[in-house]
Formats: sequence, C-alpha cells, structure tokens
Amino acid sequence: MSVRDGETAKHPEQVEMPFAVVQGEPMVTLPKDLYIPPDALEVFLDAFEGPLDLLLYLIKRQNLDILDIPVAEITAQYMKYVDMMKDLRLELAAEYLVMAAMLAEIKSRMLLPRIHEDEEDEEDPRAELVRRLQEYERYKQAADDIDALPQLNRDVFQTQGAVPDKHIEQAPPEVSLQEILLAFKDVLRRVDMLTHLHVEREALSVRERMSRILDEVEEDQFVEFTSLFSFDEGRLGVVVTFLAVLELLKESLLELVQAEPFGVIHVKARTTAIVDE
Amino acid sequence: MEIQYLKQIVEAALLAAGRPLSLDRLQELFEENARPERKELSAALDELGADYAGRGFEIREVSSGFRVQVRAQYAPWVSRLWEERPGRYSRALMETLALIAYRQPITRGEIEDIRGVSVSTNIIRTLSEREWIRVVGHRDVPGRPSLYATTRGFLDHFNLSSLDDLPTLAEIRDLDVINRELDLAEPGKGTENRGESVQPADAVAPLAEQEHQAPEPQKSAEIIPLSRPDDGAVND
Amino acid sequence: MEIQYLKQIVEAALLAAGRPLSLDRLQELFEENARPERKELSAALDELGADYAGRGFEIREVSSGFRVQVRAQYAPWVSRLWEERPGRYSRALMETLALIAYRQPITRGEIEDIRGVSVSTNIIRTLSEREWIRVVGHRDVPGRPSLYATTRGFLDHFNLSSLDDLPTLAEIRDLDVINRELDLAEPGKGTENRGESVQPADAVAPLAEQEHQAPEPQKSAEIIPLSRPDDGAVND
Repeated sequence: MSVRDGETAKHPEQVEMPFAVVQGEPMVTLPKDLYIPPDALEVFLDAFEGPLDLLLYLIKRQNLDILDIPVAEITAQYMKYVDMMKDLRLELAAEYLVMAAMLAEIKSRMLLPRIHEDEEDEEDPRAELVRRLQEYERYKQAADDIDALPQLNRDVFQTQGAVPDKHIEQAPPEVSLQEILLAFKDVLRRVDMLTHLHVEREALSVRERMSRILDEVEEDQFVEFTSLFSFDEGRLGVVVTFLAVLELLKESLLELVQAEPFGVIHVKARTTAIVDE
Repeated sequence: MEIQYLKQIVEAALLAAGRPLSLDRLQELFEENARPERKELSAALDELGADYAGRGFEIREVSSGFRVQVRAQYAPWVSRLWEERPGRYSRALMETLALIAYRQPITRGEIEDIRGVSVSTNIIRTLSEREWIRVVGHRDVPGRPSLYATTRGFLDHFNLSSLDDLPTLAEIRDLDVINRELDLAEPGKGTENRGESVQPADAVAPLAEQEHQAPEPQKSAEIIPLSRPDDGAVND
Repeated sequence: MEIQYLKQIVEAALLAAGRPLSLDRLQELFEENARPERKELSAALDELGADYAGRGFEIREVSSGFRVQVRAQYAPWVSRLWEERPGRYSRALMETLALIAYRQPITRGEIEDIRGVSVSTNIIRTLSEREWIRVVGHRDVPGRPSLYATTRGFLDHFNLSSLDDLPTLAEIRDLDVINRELDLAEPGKGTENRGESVQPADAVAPLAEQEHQAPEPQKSAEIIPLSRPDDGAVND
C-alpha cells in the first residue's frame, strides 16, 4: 500500500528529487500542507534526537508498525519537516539530509520494477531502515527505562548517620624482617668502601647484653659488678655478659671501681667527661 | 559473635558510611581474631532487611556493596531538604548512556551509528565526570577509538547490583516477520513479490545474530561487530 | 496524618539529611495543608527513639535539632571505616632501625656517621613510639647523646627470641639468595635520597590493582596523601 499511496511518484526521475537536497541544490517544490504550525516547529524539533527519532515520531503518530512503513508517505512527511527547518533557517543537521537521501533511495528502489533474475538475492529495500529504526527505538526505550530506575539523590538517598564518638586510628605500617635486612645490606654496601667500620665479627648477643647492662646501671649510683651476672644463664651467659662489660668499658660507657685489692667491684654509668675520641 | 550484636554493628556502619560497603569492607571493621564469616554477615544483612520492613529506609545491595537508603516512596518529602532538585539528564545523554550500558564496550562512532546523530563531547565528558562510564580500551581500527563501558558507580547510582539487573531490552523482530507482514500488507505488488517470497539467508543472519546478543549486556571484553560495512555510507 | 506514616517520613529525612533537623525544618517537609503540628512531630520522634532501642543507632537531640547517630558503643567499629591504610616506612627509617639492632647501643650521631646522612628526629620518634627502640644511657661525650637499643617489643614483633636470631653479616651479604627464595623484589636500588616520610601503600601497588580499584572512587579516601613527591619515583 505504501507504494501506491505515495503521492505522485510514478517514475524514477521524480523520486530523485530529495537527492537534490543532499547535494545542496534548492528544492523544486515545497509541500504546502504542514502538520505543525511553523512557530511551534523550533520547539518541536528540539524534542527530537535526530532523524531516526523524527521518523519514529512520524510512524508512531500514524499508529503504524515499524515493520510496515509506507515509505513514500513517511518520506513525504519527513521532507516537509526538513523543508520547514530550512525555511526557519534552522541549522539543518547533516544527519537529517542523509536520512532524506536514504528514504528517497528506498522509495526509488521500491518503485523500480525488478526485471533481472538475480534480484531474487536482493533484500527488501526497507529492511535496512527498519533494522535501524528498531535498533534505535529499543535504545530509546532503554534510555527511558534507565531514567525510570530509582536514582540516588533523586529517588533514594544514602543515609548519613552521625558518629559522635568517631575516633580514627592510623594503623602503623607493616614491616617485615626482610625489609630491615635489605636496608642494612644497603648500609653495608655503602660502608664497605669505608673499611674503618668493623662490625663483622661481633656476636649480637654481646651487643644486646650491652644494652641491657646500660639499662640496669645508674649514672650516679654504683651497682655490684656481680649483680650483672645471672648464673642460671649458664657459662655462655656469663661470658656474654663479661664481654659486654668489657666492650662497654672500652667504649667508655661504664666505669669500674674497686675500692681495695680483692674488694667488691662496683659499676656505674660513666658521667665525667673524658676525651677519648 | 552473636548475631544480635553483629547486626547492630553492621547497621551502625552502613548507616554512617555514606556509601555502599562490601562484605569484605564490613569484615574489616572487626579485629582479625573476631572477624565474622561472610555468611554470618550475609545472615545479619538479611535479618536487618527484614527488620526494616515498614520503616522509612531499607537495605539494598548495589554493585559496590550494601547500603542503607531512604525508600523511594519518601523522596517527595525528603527532597525538600535540599533547595535544588537534581536536574534531569537530557535524552541525548540518557540514550548514549543506555547504549554504553547495553552494548559495552562500545566506541563513540558505534553509538553515533545507532543513534543516527553525532554524540557531543560534552555528553561523554559529563558521563565520565559522573564516573558512570570509563574508557576500557581502544578498538583496533584506524584512529584507535576509545571503547567505553559503565562503572560500578553507574550501577550504584541506578540502584542496580549488576548489569543483569538492567531493564530488559526490547526485542528486534526479524526479517521473516517483516516479510510475512509485507506480503500480507502488499498482496498486489505483482512482480515485486518475486523477490520477497524467498528470503536470502545472508540477509537474515545479521539481524538474528543481533537479536541473540542484544538483550544481554556484554560484560566480557569481547567486541561486538556492530555495523555491516555498508552502514558506514549512511552515517558518515 | 497517621503517626505511622509521619514517623517514616521523619526518619527518612533524618537519615538522609546528614545534619540535625529542627522541628521547624521537619514541618517544612510537608505541604502547608498537610503540615503536622510540632507536638505530632515530637510524638513521632519519641516513638522513633523507642523503636530504635536495641538498634545500632539512636535519635538524639542536639543544639540545632534532632539527628540519627551511631550509638557510642559501636563507634570503635564504625570508626574503622575511616581508618587509613597503613603506609610504609621510609628506607632511612629502616636503615636506622637496622643499625640500632646490629650496633646497639648506638647514638644518633654514630648512625649518621655510618649512613652518611642525618637522621631526622621524626625517625627516632616514630621508632620510639612503636616501642621498638629505647634510650638505654648516654654516651659520656659533650652533649651526652642518647644511646639507643632495641626493645623486647622489637624482638617480639619480629618473632625473634634474641638478637642472635638475626642473620649474620655474612648471611646478609647473601641476601640476594634469600630474596630470590622469598620472591621479594628488592626495593632498594638507588634509594639513598629517599625521603623519610611515611609512604602510602598504594604507591607501590601494582598497576593492575589500581586499575581494578578505579571504578570505586570512594576508595581514594583511604589513600594516604604523599608528603613528598620524590617518594613515588622509587616504586617504578
């Protein structure tokens, strides 16, 4: 029905009219019966998201199924809108003209008698338009559906309860032993060039014991030398402590006092300034 | 930990967070030695959901976790708390967003092919700034156009927990149907009928393929062939 | 208006507001012809307060109005939502700690002599606050500098029973072997001029992980701000 009802088009040369629009040439005839009052057109066209949207509108307005587009009729209506846009000097988007060309092409193909055998392979000329219209329509609908979903701060609101006793603790960084060793290795690599540092052969337990002894002794008060030793540590523990005391003496960190030969030895942290470096 | 106690901590956290909290994040609220199992947390969340029946708020799982939110039915009153109403997004923006949501990953050119009009840079920028979309790659064609996909933020904003929750996309009816209707509608077309009675198989294929793919949003990185080569002439 | 309905609107508004709401403000949520009396609102607030007994939150009147807030007893858990991810210590701090461990008792000046750069007061304070080092005495030289040693806590933290459990220097020189075994990438190439500031863990996170996080903008709140731009360069 679409082909028959389509205005005056009977010959291929007449339906080539819209091609002239694409090439920017002036229209030959202007349709007189506009569907929309011209002063409402600008607002009207603003509501469209492009030629597919306009086409969908035209189809829907006539209660037509997309699958059954009367191409000639829709083309004529579409061209009227396009012409109105021109009349109103609206910036005519290229997409509208491209669509006009596509419609015109479909119209012409449907009018042309098929005489060649191989045209059996040719699909319906409207198929591509129908596909695009359907494709567009489904996403147009999807856009509406998404917009209708409950939206944050429009329909639903995230609660923001107060926390009056908020107390934020900063967790201290994690450190692995490997990281410390790697750092130490870097130091060693650097100091290897300055060989005066002899850290090599010291037993760490001696160093640890040095720290502990320093912690135990007071600066202004002597403690008994023997109190530094704990006999339940065994022979090794005693040796370590003794070495630590010797090391501390060497570093001038401890002072050792014996009031009389074979008397009690006392220890205290060193206070008097002695130039030893 | 007793569920009653667990529930109170969970609801207190959700209420105060101001954003959705994942099960992992909820677990981290507890000391390691007192950390509840995920299924304990899920049970607590379920119970809270039931507790909130008949209240002005609800628990909702969205993409990045659970949140306590004010029910949509109270929006007319609650909206009055703020002077400004949230603006509506333009149809162009919503259509672009819908195409990215359902057809991701997708290039701007492919969106333009389907919408039939160009997509303004503003729209892409607005969607990116809202953190609803992001670039997930580039199509390996000249110009290497960006491939867009939606984010968790998009799902969170639209109250969805995954893309599967998107409204179902309308179906595309295939060419057989079209042709049947064409035949019925145009019984007297004479010679033209010749070409339509037998439908070439290759014309059906693209549509059938699309119909199969389209209703389910593509979440994989797989690239959907969008347009047939001859489409380009129309849109560019 | 029925009180049940009123209660739900009021609690919805209080939860969404994020600030206390006065009775006047609550009244304004309603159309003028449906505006509840102040005493109706007060009654609704009272009932809500009773409803929340046994919940993780409560209604509280503060100077500017009413608000829903997390009960104080749950604050310790809820506060963890805003806890920052532990950062990383600087290389300077690690070297200082290593030198104290291996060379104790040692003064800051001696550490500086070995490292060739000054040791900031921050490092010493940080190590002291973590109770990994302590002052065990003072060297008897001008200025009487503090002598630092490691603590029991240091040994405990690193699961050592005594300093002798630390690898020997010879073993440390073979650390490359240890590293390979631990599959621990050595972060120390050319790091001498590294700052002493605490380093955010995210700065060393693999790119893939960051990409994974990208769609969740909220997470960025957990990233510790970098205090020194040059720290970042180390991690590339």
